[in-house]
Amino acid sequence: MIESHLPAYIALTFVLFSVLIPVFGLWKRELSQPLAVIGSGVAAAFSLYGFINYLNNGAIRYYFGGWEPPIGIEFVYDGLSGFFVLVINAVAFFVLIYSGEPSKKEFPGKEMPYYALAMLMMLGFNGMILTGDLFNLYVFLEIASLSGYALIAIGEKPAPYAAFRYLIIGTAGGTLYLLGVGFLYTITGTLNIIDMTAMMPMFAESSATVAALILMIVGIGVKAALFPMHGWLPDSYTYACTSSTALIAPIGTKVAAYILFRIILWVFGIELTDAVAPLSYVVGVLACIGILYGSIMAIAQSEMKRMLAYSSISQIGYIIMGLSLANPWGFAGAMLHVLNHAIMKACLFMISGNLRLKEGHSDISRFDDSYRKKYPWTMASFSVAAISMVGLPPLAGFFSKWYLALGTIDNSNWLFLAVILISSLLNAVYFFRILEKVYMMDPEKGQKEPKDGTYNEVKASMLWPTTIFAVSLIVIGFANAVIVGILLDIFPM
Amino acid sequence: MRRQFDSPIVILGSRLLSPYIMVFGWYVIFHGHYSPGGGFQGGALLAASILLIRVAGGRRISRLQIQEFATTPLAVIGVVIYFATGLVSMAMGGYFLDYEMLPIPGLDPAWLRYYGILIIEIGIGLAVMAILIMIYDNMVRGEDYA
Amino acid sequence: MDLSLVPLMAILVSLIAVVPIMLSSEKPNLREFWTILAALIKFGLVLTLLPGALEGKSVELHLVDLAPGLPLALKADPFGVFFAVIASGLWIFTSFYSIGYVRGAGEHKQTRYFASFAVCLSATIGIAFSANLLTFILFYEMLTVATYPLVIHNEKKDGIEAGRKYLAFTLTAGLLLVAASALVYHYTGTIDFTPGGVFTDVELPHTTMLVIFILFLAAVGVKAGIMPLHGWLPAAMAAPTPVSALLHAVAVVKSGVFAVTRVVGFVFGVDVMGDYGLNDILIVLSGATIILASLIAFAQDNLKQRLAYSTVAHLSYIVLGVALLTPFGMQGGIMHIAAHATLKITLFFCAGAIYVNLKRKNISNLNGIAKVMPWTMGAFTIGSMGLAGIPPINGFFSKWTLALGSLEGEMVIPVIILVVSGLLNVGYFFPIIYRAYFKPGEGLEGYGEASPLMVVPIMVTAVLSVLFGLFPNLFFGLYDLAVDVSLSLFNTASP
Amino acid sequence: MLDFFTGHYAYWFTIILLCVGLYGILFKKNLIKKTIGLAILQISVVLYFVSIASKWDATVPVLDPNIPVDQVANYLNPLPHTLMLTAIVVGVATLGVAFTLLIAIYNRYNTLDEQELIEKIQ
Amino acid sequence: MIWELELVIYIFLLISAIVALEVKDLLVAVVMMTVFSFLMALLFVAMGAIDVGFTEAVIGAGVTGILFVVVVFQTSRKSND
Amino acid sequence: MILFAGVLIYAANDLPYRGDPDNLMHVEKSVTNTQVKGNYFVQNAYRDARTPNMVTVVLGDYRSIDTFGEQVVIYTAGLITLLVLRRTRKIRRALK
Repeated sequence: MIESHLPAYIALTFVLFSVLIPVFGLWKRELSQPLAVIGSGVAAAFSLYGFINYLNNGAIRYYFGGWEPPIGIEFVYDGLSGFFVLVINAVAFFVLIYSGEPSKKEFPGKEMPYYALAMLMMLGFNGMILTGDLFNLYVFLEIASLSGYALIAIGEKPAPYAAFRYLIIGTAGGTLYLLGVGFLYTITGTLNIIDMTAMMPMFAESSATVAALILMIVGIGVKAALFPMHGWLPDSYTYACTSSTALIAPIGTKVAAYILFRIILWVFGIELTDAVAPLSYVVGVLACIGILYGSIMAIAQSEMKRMLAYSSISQIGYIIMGLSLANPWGFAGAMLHVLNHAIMKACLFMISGNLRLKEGHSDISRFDDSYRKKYPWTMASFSVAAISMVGLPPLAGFFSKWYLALGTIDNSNWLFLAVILISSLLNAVYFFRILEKVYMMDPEKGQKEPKDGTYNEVKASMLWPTTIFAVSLIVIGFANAVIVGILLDIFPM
Repeated sequence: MRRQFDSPIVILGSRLLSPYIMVFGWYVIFHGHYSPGGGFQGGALLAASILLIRVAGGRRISRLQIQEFATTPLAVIGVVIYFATGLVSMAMGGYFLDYEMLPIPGLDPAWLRYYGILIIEIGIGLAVMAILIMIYDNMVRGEDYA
Repeated sequence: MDLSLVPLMAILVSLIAVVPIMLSSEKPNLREFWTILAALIKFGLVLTLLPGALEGKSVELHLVDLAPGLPLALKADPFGVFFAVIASGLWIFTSFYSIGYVRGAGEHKQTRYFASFAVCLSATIGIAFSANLLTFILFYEMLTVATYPLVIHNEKKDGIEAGRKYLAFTLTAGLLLVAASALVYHYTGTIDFTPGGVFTDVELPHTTMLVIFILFLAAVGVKAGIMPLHGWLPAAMAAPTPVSALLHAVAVVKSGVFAVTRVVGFVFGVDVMGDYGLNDILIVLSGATIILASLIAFAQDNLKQRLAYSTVAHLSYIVLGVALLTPFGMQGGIMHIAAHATLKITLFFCAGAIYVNLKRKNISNLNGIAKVMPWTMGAFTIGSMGLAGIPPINGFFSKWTLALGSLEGEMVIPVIILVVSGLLNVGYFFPIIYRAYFKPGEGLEGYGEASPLMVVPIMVTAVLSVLFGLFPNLFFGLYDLAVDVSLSLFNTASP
Repeated sequence: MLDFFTGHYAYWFTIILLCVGLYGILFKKNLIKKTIGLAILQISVVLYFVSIASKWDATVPVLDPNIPVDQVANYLNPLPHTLMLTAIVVGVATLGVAFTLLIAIYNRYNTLDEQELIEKIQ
Repeated sequence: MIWELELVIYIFLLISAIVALEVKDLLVAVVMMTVFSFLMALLFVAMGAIDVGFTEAVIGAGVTGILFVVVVFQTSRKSND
Repeated sequence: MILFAGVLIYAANDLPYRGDPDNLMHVEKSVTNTQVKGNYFVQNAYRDARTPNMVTVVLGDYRSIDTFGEQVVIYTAGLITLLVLRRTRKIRRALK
């Protein structure tokens, strides 16, 4: 019984809690954050159960209102969506636990709408992933985007402007996506993804299909911060408050990447995508440029959050590159990187939040070696996450790059392989720079002894999520064979 | 906006117009089955009728109508009506928002659907009205950024 | 007794030792006790593998899958055991010496120093026992990261510069290794180390083969210090001397040449190398490195720098031996791993002792110090004679075998290179000895021999190298092992 | 030719409107102007959907007992209309959020001009 | 569907859109925006989408118009372009 | 932008004639022989929900989750104004 309703339960949990939080929050503000934690925890539990259930029993299709598609709207819980739902809900759960402390400082008195919106954003993301209807996807996309804009608008002084720019670009992207859906609907007469997949081969040559594909890629690419459309990301992530960034950065772009996967690999299929123009290759090249651009810009930054934001642009490139490779290894690498990057980025942004809370800034040039004494666990987590970002074994980050490299070789795509290697080096540059600052004395100041710092670690509710993420990176590194085994089964071809 | 307009004609005109718009709003919600209209349009009309007074009369008069603090609960109630309809049908063994499963005795499925749609339209109408007023109120008040 | 867990335990011992070392950071004696205990246990564990290795057997252990079909696998084959014995054996001496050194030099952050050292050793043993390229990469990168804190240990400007340089070189190398491994996996479907190579069943175009080989060469060549890629090694001499001694004479660079051997013998296979003419590249590069590095060594006044360039030259001996693709050449190369390890560690120990005792780094300041530090300088003499290839010290033996190998391959130029570089070795070492013994010293009053904690390890390693020279098979049958390894490579390659 | 024109002119106008909206978003410096451009863009997409829903000689999608439903060509396609109801409301919500942010920006920087804003932030 | 009527409305739509974007007084721009919405609603009705037209008239022209005006009153009325 | 217009015009040339009842979204069965939504809605809306206004039926019943999402979007917008702009009196006092 519960199995057949699972897709709905996951999404509806968030609706329920987004309603409960105002109800209780108007009465007692302090309850908002625990409620949000409970909500995402329940959803994470559902998605974990659902994924196990998927492995045993296969996919679930849930018909809303009892109307079978293509008449009604369905939620599809298959391997890909199950995997993504599990990743984002688990990450969100920990980030929401984390956000309790910083929220008291960053937006006092606004907990109620904040957490209600966080729940709504998760609803949007889950809905986008689960839905089997292209227009329904748009609706959820807007829910997620709108709440995302709002969460970003909370933060430093320029935050609303960053959010406004994101809103303009993001809504334009969403509108283009809608136009693409319109084209597809015009020529196929259906909105259901499964239905459309079956029809697609007959319309592959039509110019409207190609245009629809381009529009959708552009529209979703805005959300995914694919290279030329990434302009909104650095400012937004930098000025937004810690809890928002930690919540949006690991999840938002991934979900957009999911849609690209769904559209390009499932609805169109790679042959049809490339039938008229080599679109997947173009996307891959854009991803490559994005990887290099993001890495180089990250090196130039002195603000840790901004650096991480640029690094996000680069890391998204890996995922999209795996998509454009369109072979099993590339797919597995991209999927694994979704998981890894979600965890790494959440961990790193949480660390920058820890530093902001305690030090009041996260400016790399002001880091010194007393941090190691003051925040031993935070810094240990940072080391793990950073080394994983660089891609050194046995941490998780290495393996996604390994599979991506295998994928590029399978396609004999030496350009992409070179990009992966070069960007790993660039990653090393900007992460080891921080490690050097934190773990060593500054030679230029002529300092003889390490600055003494007393133990000043953040509270447990902030520390635990950070360290759990760091540990899970190691665990994933050793367990990735299992994960990849599952992922290879999901691959559609 | 914040203060009352100086001209009495404006406020008088809006006070005259407002009830009719409101009635029309309710009509649109309930008559959505037969003619164009429904929850959104009706809710927007209801909101318009109240906003009209607010625009003309300023904040002082707005207290006489729906007060600012009441909008959030109203919006929640609107969402809950819709959500609960879905949950009830789910609890009765159907899919989410499967109106055939609503526990109203003595009606065949088609009429159940009819009433199901009506219920959610009311929910939508309430929520839209409350939220549009909420947006207006908050925007007029402005932000008190430190 | 089931030996299959021993390789894992040997790796983990020093890794686990990090925890007590970190915990007892306030009590130096306890901390160093842990280090030495770990070193002894590790050496013991490695020794238990030795009998099996002498019989030519390997111990295999499959742990978790790192990727589908690619397990984290350990395999203690004769070659691995050979390397592990040297590395772990010399760690014991280095531990004692380190204690003397860091206390004598008053180094800071000693806990980090010992902890990193332990991790490095784990990684080195891991490299020795890796059964496939993925496991190898894992430990290779681990070694890179663990060595970094040691290189930048002094935290002065030059140290940090050196650290950056080191990271730049080694991380690039690691990435190229990843790329190369991925290519091999793509073309052959396996990346296990197989005696005779994995390419036996696959026909590849010459260019592809060349690309893969060059990738490998660039990857492992960095740590092996082959000439255009050696830049980090002299820079890394900013590290404390025991680090230079063990890591930059034994662990890291020897992992490099070990990797070269693995790649040549176990990935490509001797036959494939010969068929595609890949070894020519190696011979040319290593020959050039030997001569050039020896010449550059002349120009160095800093003692450690001179030793570093000497290291670069001698590493290429090993590479040269491997590249000859003859049984004797291979054997000589492998033997030179052991020979150079003991000799160079002695020399670095001496340099460190001089530095700690007299605070002198430059060769031009070493006038007359033999009168103050007779034991140290005696050991130094033995070491430099060995490197120059003067019998009966072990350097001679391996060079002799190398020469035999090149003659066996009907190549004359390598022999000439060997002779010339021997002369160059004499040229750059003997001035030091001459200064130390025969020039009158200044300002040496009041100085005596270094602390026994340092002198004893120096003497032990010096004596060891002499004994190795006289009786190559005396300790642990290392000579037999080398012969076994080289023969196994050639036997399986020609079925 | 006329056939082609009557079949496609609605698309062309929609495309022009879309371009006007995009022009507003990309090249206007005032943030309110940008918002107006956004609204134009959104409504143009709505227009596209509505125009594809139409059929020649068909009536509105409200049941008329005199017109039989089994002849589909008699009624307009209701699905795009429904979708666009949703899209319009989504557009209004977006605009609401945009206005909110605009007020917040003006409160902090006292300007809505993009150039001045960027100068003030740096 | 009368395509001549549609054509006329289309042209007016274009004019109002361009004016809304180009005029310097934001209040005028907002009013033109409302006119645009209203014409759009008219066009929808002309195309037979009475529901959409109604909604556009109420929401697009009505509520959005009010909100636009509020924003212009709350912020500045002048625009540089 | 010119690129964008180009893509759209390129697409528009291949779109079916507007208003043609034979378009794929209006006909009875799709190319893969599945039910076409628009057609089904016209034919069965009254039978299923006793409501003459087909748009309302599609909105409220067949695609009710869309409408629910739409309501949630509006709800989101309301909460956003609350989050970005409003501070309750209690908080303002506490901040002073």
